[in-house]
Amino acid sequence: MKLSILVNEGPYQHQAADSAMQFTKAALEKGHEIFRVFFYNDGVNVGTRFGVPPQDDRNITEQWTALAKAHDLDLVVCIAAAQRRGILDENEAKRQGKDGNNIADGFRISGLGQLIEAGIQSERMVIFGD
Amino acid sequence: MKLSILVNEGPYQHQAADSAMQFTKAALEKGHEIFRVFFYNDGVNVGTRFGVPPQDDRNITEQWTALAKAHDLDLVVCIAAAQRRGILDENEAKRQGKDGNNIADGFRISGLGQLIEAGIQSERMVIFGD
Amino acid sequence: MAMLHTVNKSPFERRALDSALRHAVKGAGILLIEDGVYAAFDGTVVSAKVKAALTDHKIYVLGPDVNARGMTEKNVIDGLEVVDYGGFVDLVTEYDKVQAWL
Amino acid sequence: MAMLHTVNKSPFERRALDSALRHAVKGAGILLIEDGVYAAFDGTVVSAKVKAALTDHKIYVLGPDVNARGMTEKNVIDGLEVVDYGGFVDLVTEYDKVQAWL
Amino acid sequence: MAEPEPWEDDEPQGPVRKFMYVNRRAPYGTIYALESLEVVLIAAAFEQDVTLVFMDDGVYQIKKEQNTDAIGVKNFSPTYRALEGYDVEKLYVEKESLESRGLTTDDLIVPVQVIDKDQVAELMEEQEVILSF
Amino acid sequence: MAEPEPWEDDEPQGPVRKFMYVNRRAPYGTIYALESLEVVLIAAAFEQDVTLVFMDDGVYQIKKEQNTDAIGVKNFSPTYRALEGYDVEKLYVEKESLESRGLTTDDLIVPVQVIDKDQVAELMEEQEVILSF
Repeated sequence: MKLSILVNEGPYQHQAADSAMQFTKAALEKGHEIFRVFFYNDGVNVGTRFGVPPQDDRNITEQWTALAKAHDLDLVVCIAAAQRRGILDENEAKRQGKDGNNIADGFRISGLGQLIEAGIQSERMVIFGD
Repeated sequence: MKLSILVNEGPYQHQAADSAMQFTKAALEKGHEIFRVFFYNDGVNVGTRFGVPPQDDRNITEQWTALAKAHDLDLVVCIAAAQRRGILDENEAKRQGKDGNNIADGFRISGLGQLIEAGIQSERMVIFGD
Repeated sequence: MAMLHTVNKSPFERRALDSALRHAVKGAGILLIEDGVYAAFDGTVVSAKVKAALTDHKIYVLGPDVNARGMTEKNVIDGLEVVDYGGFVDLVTEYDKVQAWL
Repeated sequence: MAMLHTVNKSPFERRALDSALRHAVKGAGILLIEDGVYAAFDGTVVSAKVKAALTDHKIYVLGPDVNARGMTEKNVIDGLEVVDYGGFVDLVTEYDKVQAWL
Repeated sequence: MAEPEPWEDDEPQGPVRKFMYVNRRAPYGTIYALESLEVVLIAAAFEQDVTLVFMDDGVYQIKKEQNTDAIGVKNFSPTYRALEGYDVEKLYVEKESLESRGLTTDDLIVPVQVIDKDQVAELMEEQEVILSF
Repeated sequence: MAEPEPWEDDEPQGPVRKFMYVNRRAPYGTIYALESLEVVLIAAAFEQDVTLVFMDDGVYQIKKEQNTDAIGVKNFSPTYRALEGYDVEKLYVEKESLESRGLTTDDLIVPVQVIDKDQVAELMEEQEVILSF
């Protein structure tokens, strides 16, 4: 079945991004297709490459990057939510006149239309938040 | 009176950083001393300079930067919480082997001891969170 | 098949479970995840409410979240079904749609 | 003077206000801010609880948060005191210490 | 993005899907109300079948006379009035949620249909995609 | 940082202050339990008078036999056992919170003193700094 995932909270503060990761892995193992993982609200903060969690804990962003590489996942960070919270890719940094960017490998920044498209295209939308 | 403020949530997602800002302004207007504003948990995300909120809304980080300049405030971002969430200054970026930093003007990264010191030194500690 | 309602909040602190139960039609499923799993345990002040809901609903609880919180299947109210993440995925596909009571 | 308890959660969704009231000694103050101000309005299912608490506590509500939520002083339960941010600061200094029921 | 997408032809349910936005949180204390509204506005361009339901603390989102000057946060409640212009016209409010908060439809900034909790439950079951934030 | 700081001499209450950490949230669903514990550990070096109270869902923080393998999150509950080594020995649990969750002290990973809600209230009033996350 074709599934999409929505993540509404940032990494570590809430379990949402962890639960979404475990769910996505299990869905892939069962042979389902993940059409898209959309990061909204504070969920956009999952997409920073600047995080350095303690060595004995998981690195949520790197887990998503690795999963995306292994399964060619489409990880989309909402542009409007990302602007509010300071998640930038090279393009956005240029457009906003910022002197750097922090988007992690495997994530792309795009519009809310991508969430609606996921809703239309997927047979199920599963939401993880606070 | 000597006051300290603790902010436990990031900008925009929760009102905490806004409430803390209004409270701090009012305290300064009344002639109180703000010993320190400490940003913990997702509160560290207030300290990013990469945010670009919509033009008709407030920029919480810039408000703090301006208030810190006007009143010589000590805005401290917890180093451990900042590492988890990807808030870096130049030093931290070097130490962690990251290719950039995103700390905003007027904020400094330091240890949790600064929170305890604020608790010892201040006559009141006021906490804003979720 | 009806809807699957997911609840991820502690029933002692939030009203998400109450809201979910108030809006779940007969035959709808309830899946407890994250801090929502605290509703699944027997001997608490909310156990009776959950047992009563079993009349109209299948109620599931996510095992990994149960174990993380120091509990096992033995603590779970009789009649609730413990699932793993694979089971969570199966429920999502078996029910018609999913509604998250955030 | 006793403690000032701040409550920033909606009484309809969270139990923070209940917890604060259970742990406030006679003479302690309660200050409602952010979504906590919803407890301050008359004519709701929680108004009676708040009125009862006035016997043992001074209860304050932050005006700016009241207005933001489409309410005015007229909606506030009689006996509650509406304060602005300056009043919030005064309460913090007048009471011995502050406890936030996050 | 408003043009029909190629994959819409493959949709078993046809190109138009029933989207419901569930609004259960108060405004300003958290951003969910605002960012949910931002999704609704973008979604309008996709010409889907959109329904909004306000229940629990979500009914406060559409309370009249919000004045945010003194908290320094943008008042976004007038935007609910703009929804009609985007052909978003199915706005439902749960009766029980209104009543337990001492509110009536006179307190609300937009015209809505008031339905009870069982009708909300049925309405949800009719949807294809339910978005909650 | 563990050395006495110059400003401690100016403290009207003397160099040692009464700090209370209020733990009201369940572990893992949110980070507050873990990051509160991290503050307690750092604070130990400051040799203040430290009290921890576990109430509401916070009592679940010290539930025995937490096993987080399948959620992929670090199990930090053993760290509560280390508190004694840092001379953090005043651990209180609220009786009503335990009972309403069907728990007893046998379920807890560390020795605690069980006190009722009125005793919790009195204990709070005795503190100088109350930290909650």
